[in-house]
Amino acid sequence: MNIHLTDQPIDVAAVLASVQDEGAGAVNTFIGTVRNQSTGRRVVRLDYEAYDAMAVHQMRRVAEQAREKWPMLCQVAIIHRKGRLEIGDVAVVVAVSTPHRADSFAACQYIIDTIKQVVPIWKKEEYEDGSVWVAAHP
Amino acid sequence: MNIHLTDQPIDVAAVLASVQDEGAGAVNTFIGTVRNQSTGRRVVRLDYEAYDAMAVHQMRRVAEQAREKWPMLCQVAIIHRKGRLEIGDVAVVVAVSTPHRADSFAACQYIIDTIKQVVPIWKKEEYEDGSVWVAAHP
Amino acid sequence: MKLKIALFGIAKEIVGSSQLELEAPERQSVADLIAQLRAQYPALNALTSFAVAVNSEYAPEDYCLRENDEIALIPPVSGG
Amino acid sequence: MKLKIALFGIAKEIVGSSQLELEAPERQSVADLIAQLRAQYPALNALTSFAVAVNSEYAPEDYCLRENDEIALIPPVSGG
Repeated sequence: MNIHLTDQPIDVAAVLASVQDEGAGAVNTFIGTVRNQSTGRRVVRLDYEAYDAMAVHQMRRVAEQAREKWPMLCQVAIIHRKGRLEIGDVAVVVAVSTPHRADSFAACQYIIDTIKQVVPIWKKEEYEDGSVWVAAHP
Repeated sequence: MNIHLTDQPIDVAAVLASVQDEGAGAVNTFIGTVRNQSTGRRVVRLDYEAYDAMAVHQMRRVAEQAREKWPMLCQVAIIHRKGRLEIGDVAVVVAVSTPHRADSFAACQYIIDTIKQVVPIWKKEEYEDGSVWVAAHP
Repeated sequence: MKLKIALFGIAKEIVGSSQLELEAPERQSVADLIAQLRAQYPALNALTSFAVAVNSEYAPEDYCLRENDEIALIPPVSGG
Repeated sequence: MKLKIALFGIAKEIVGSSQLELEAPERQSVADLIAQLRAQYPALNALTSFAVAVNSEYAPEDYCLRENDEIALIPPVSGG
């Protein structure tokens, strides 16, 4: 398992290389990038704050849960960025390899969906006229 | 749309770059690679044969169908390899970018599933003791 | 009329050539062509399925072929 | 006993500090801690939700805190 939290740009090619496996015929990768807008407002940049130790622990847990649900999973990588990000920057990469393709889609989607629910990372969107901690308020 | 059939190794990083879009927050990528086994037999290498003109035409069609089903689709890339491939080589890459993640998974999976049904490309698996045109016989 | 049929994959192996030239009556349908090929090359009957493509599109069985159509026999595909 | 509570994101902004030290009775539950914080910092009540983590795990409300626990307030996460 290749699980990291980093304040440096994510090298997507290196993440893909880390899930290569001769027994895998399928690799599914999800890349989350910074959009230029959010709920209709123009985004200038983002700041990600993380509770580092717990974030890595929870990412590892999500990967382990995926392995329980998809025992055929060959390799898993989860890399999350923190700190300041500009438009187009990669915030998160999830990559999984499996023998067959349907499992790679299902496992990758489970991982990113669960990460968004449980991993203690907080995104502050900066607009031209203010900023908001995403999801903080109803 | 970045749609190609090639007899050269696929540059996955270039494919990913081709679906970058400032309005997209999500990129889903499926990579199909050559496994070291198939239905229990040890695979030595693969040969992909294509009906070139029709294959490219059908890949383009699948991309257009995906765009009709997911109008929010930002960018699509479909690159398929042909010729001789060794274990671990990339046979196909599908990458899509969308504003939100669920659509990226659904569109990418639709594209690869449909490619496997309609694109005139044929895979011959070479084993140590023979070879088989995949799916040719019941 | 004369029809040229491109062959790929296992169909090419069965026929022993990547192209077949057939003499066919005017307005022969795809269904008739398939029947003719099945009779001439019985090994085609063992395939899971096969389709006929005309000008890069899958052709319905009742399509009437023309002399300049780009025709291909499409055995079960296995790309991806 | 003395509890140290790490704060992140909007919770850090509301409290005005990245760490809070509280005097709490022995065996205080997570639920009691949450009630105490809500009373002390009413802006926390406007959040969609918040959880308490102990030693990198989400803690159930009836968990009894200990002095050496690594405690953190977890406002709604928004990673990915």
